[in-house]
Amino acid sequence: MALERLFRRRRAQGEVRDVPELWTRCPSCDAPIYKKDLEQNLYVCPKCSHHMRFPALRRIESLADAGTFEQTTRLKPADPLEFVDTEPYVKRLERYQKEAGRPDAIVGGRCLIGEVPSVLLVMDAAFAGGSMGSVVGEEIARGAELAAQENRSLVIVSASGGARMQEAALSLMQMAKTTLALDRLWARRLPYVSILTDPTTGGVTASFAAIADVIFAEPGALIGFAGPRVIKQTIRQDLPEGFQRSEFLLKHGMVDRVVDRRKLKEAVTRVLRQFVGGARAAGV
Amino acid sequence: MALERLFRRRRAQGEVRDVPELWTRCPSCDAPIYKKDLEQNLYVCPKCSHHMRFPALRRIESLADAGTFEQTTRLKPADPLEFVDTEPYVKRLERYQKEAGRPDAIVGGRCLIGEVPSVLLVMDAAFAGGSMGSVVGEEIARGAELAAQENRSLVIVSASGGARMQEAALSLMQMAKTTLALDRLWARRLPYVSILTDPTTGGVTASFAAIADVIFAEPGALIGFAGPRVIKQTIRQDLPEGFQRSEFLLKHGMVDRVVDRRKLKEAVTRVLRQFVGGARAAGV
Amino acid sequence: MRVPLEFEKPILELETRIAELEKYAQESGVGLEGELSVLRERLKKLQDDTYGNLTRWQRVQLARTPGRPTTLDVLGGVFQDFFELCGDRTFSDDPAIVGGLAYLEGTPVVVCGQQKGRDTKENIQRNFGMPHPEGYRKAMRLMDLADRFRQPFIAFIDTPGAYPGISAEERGQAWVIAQSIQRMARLRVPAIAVILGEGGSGGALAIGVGNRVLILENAWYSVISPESCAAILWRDAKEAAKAAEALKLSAPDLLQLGIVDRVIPEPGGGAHRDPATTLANLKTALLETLAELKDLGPEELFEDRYRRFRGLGVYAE
Amino acid sequence: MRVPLEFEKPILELETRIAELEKYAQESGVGLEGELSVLRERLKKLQDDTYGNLTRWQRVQLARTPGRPTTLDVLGGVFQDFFELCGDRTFSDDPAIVGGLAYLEGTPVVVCGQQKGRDTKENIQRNFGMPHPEGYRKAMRLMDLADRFRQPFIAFIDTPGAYPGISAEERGQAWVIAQSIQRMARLRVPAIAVILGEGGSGGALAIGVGNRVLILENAWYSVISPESCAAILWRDAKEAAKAAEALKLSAPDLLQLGIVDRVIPEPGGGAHRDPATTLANLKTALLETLAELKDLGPEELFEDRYRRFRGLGVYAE
Ligand SMILES: [Zn+2]
Ligand SMILES: [Zn+2]
Repeated sequence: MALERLFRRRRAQGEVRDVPELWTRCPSCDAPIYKKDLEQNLYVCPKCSHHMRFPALRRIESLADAGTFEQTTRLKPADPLEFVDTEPYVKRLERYQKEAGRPDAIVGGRCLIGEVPSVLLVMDAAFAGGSMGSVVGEEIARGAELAAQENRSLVIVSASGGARMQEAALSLMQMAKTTLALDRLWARRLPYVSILTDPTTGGVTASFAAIADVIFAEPGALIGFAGPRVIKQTIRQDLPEGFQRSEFLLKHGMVDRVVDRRKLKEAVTRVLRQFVGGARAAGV
Repeated sequence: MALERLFRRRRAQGEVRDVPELWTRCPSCDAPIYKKDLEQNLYVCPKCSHHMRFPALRRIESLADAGTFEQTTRLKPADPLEFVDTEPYVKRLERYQKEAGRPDAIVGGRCLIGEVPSVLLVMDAAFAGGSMGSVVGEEIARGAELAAQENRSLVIVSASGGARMQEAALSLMQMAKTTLALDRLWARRLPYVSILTDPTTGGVTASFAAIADVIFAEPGALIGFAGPRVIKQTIRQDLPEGFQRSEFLLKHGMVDRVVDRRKLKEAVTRVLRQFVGGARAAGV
Repeated sequence: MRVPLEFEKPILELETRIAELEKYAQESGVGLEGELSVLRERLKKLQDDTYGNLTRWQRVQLARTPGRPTTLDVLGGVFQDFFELCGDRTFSDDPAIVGGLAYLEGTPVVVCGQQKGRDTKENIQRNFGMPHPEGYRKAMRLMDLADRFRQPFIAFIDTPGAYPGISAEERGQAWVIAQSIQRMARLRVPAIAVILGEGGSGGALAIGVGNRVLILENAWYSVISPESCAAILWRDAKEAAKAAEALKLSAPDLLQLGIVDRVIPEPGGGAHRDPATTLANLKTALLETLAELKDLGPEELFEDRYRRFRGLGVYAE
Repeated sequence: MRVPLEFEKPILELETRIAELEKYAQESGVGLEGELSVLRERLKKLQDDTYGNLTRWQRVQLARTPGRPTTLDVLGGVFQDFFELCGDRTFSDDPAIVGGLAYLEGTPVVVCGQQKGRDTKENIQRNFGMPHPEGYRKAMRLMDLADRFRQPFIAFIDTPGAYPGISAEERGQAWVIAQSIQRMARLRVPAIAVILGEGGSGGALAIGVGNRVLILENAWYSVISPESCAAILWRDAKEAAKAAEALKLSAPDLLQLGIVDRVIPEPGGGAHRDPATTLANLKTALLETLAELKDLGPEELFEDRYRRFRGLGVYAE
């Protein structure tokens, strides 16, 4: 690659900072990547296919048919427990909201996916680690109910460290609430595809994310119930290589396929079209 | 035991045959047992509780309330394939029938069990190893349908080496037929208790015997899909101690309880009464 | 003898002193009634002060106290003729969850719950009440039976959490918890969950989707244990007391939040000081709760449960 | 090159001789038409004699011949857009059973089947088409999807049998086969089973509970393999040919017994000699069978399947 050579030469000459603003490095293979290339490649390293965190709105763009997305999520978090740890929850919320540019860890709405009317919900790990409190739970329940009402498929992209501590037992209850709401889809025979991305753990995995008709995982994503640190503490030994990664889950029968982000829309479309009984996917 | 001493002394003196007709030996602990005692003890060794083969009619007596059993099984085997191996199937059948004193490897009918109206079917390992051909399959299907029609519980005691080779694919089909017939019970919310005794393997385990509401196994019974010899041939190594025995199955979650034959009626009654909604078992 | 909790010590010491004095008075015939009545009054005040003002962290400690009734104690003491059923028909029988058939004052019910050991040996055998996936599959089998035979399903929660280990992850701990939540939500029979001691996160909720959720007075129920929460938010597990306060994980908190429907009173000092009274209170609560549900049909029960959990959560539009 | 079966050898030799002669005639310009036409006639007669009078044991050998279409060959060659789904959501993904979504001439269907390896390496990876319990659980998941979305379920059978090993027994091989039979019986959508090659006992039947059961002309389906049967009844596995005769395990036998509903013709010499024609015949049979079932409602499909299997068996009253 000419660009890479250039980059290397300039770096050798000490002309530029190690990672100039237009450039970044792949955390996996350390290859320098031109940021625009990375964006165009859906935040997948063009060298080693390492999947980096994917901004939620870009995720929506990558799955929804162009121009069809119409946001329905709109709830804002409250602080029902007046939770304070080293800092009040409300302060943290303000910071998260500023950083992530949204009220809570989820965004989604109506759209077409491969021409199939759908509700698409995307968790945002950039907001409090994508943790699930009342807002995430309620938006997912509403999303499922909206899909049921309007005869739409449901697609949820998970990225979450689990339930949100600052809403304590209320967060826990979101596991039940979201799972129950999926029943409304079942009753209408509408498909639900769950997409697990890095990381999906705790109460999110152990509720709506794990009981879909079809489950896809992005390559190399950390997926599980307990976090690796907790497990290490419990068993007091190192975890095996690849433990709790997508490929491990595939081997253990927990997900249907590990799908490269760049093929995800094709895969989701394939499944939705089949289940809504539509004609054979004519090449997305 | 005075009797045992007597027995030992007489044997030492060479006065009697090793096993006099009134006596037998426990194949497990080798204790001499007075045959009448053994019968009264439901063919369980009074010394070591080893469960020996239990004649089918004695089994019925041990489970059905006294005087309530009314036989419904009555079918006779045919020879649809005109099967001949080293000997024609029809010849074998004649011999089995003479030996076992019944037309095929099953006997059963209506009865009360702990006052609960039931259909009780008992496989007879003394007839062709308790193998399942068309007669066994049909009697089980009819038994299930009879129970459904008359609002009875169903209790099946299995003892079988599997499907009967001499009816080939027709035997195989009995696995489907018996399993399907159980659906009639399900539709009426009638309980079905399966009792696994030594041996229960092959097509019997892999059909009606394994999908009951509650499964009991007698202690030490050989229970599995493939026979131990076949498995040994496949893996070319010895099988672990206790493999495919009732206690192994309990550990692996396949049966609800391992129940001593002398407690079996109590256990079956307990379960049937609960499921037919009856009052608390008032000591059987 | 169990080791007393820190805040119990003054009370236990005073109790011992009174008992000794009583014994001395009786044996010596010396009249000590005046002194004794002062001490008894002091004890009463101390008890009221302590037990009437338990901190959340103190309750968590009570919830973990040895001698507190476990699921099997409840199944033996509140129900009649408990008949255990074992196995998940898939992989193994998990001793950390027990269940089976029982009668509650003549009503046939299906029961299950996490089971902690009552001594160290049993605790190891029962994995400290932390179920593996097969335990939840056993629970689901029992739910199937309850549905099939139209009998109420009653679950008892007492777990620090689902087991966080390699074996459990390999066999889909998250998956089976989700399935169990869904299965319980779909029951067409009355479902009651009772938090007996510890209600640790998803591993507790997996059998907690009742039409009604009851809790013993000193039990806790939370998305995370106080220690783990402290380790993450305060970066120090020793701040568990602070975390317990912040998490509002006590029975009165949960009742206020609508997460539980009823608090079952424990005798002074906690359930372990008088298990019989605790079980009697529990029985009353169960009977009354079952009676509340008895007129609902199968679909109504499902919808009632749906609405109950659908409504939980606090947010701004 | 695969090793030819004993009874194929004279035919293959003659074919080689004809080909050589044709080549020589062409290259040398020598007119050998007279001799060639005699040889071609002899070949035709030899083929007719051999393939028109295959013994049951010869068919068993054909059913096991490398190059015969496997489940994945069918999914790729008969259906469009096969999309594989993996896993049992419980323990693992079993490569001995494959399945997923597909279209059959535009009709969305759910498919699955046992998969043998097409070479030694793949055979080891796929355990020679002998499923573990997790394979059948995957099949059941696919049945759930078929039911849920009201799409026909089509299963392809090609297995010497369910795996007879310790791991399979530990995880309830018998239990899962029974469950799979029951699950498939309960489908409320059209279900078709096709025996492609080997239909070995319960491991085959587990996905064989179709409204219609089809079989390729040289496939076999039996309660036991000829070798195992011979080992038991003749005390000598080498008597497999006799056992095959006695077991009446060939497609025409099974059709006569009502165990299969339709025999799908294979091209002369067996499916491996012309997979394309075999797949074309299979496709025609599937389309016609689906058309037969298309007017039945969910409950009618269930009852149709019930009656089909309920009626199998021969006995005297
Ligand atoms: Zn890279
Ligand atoms: Zn003995």
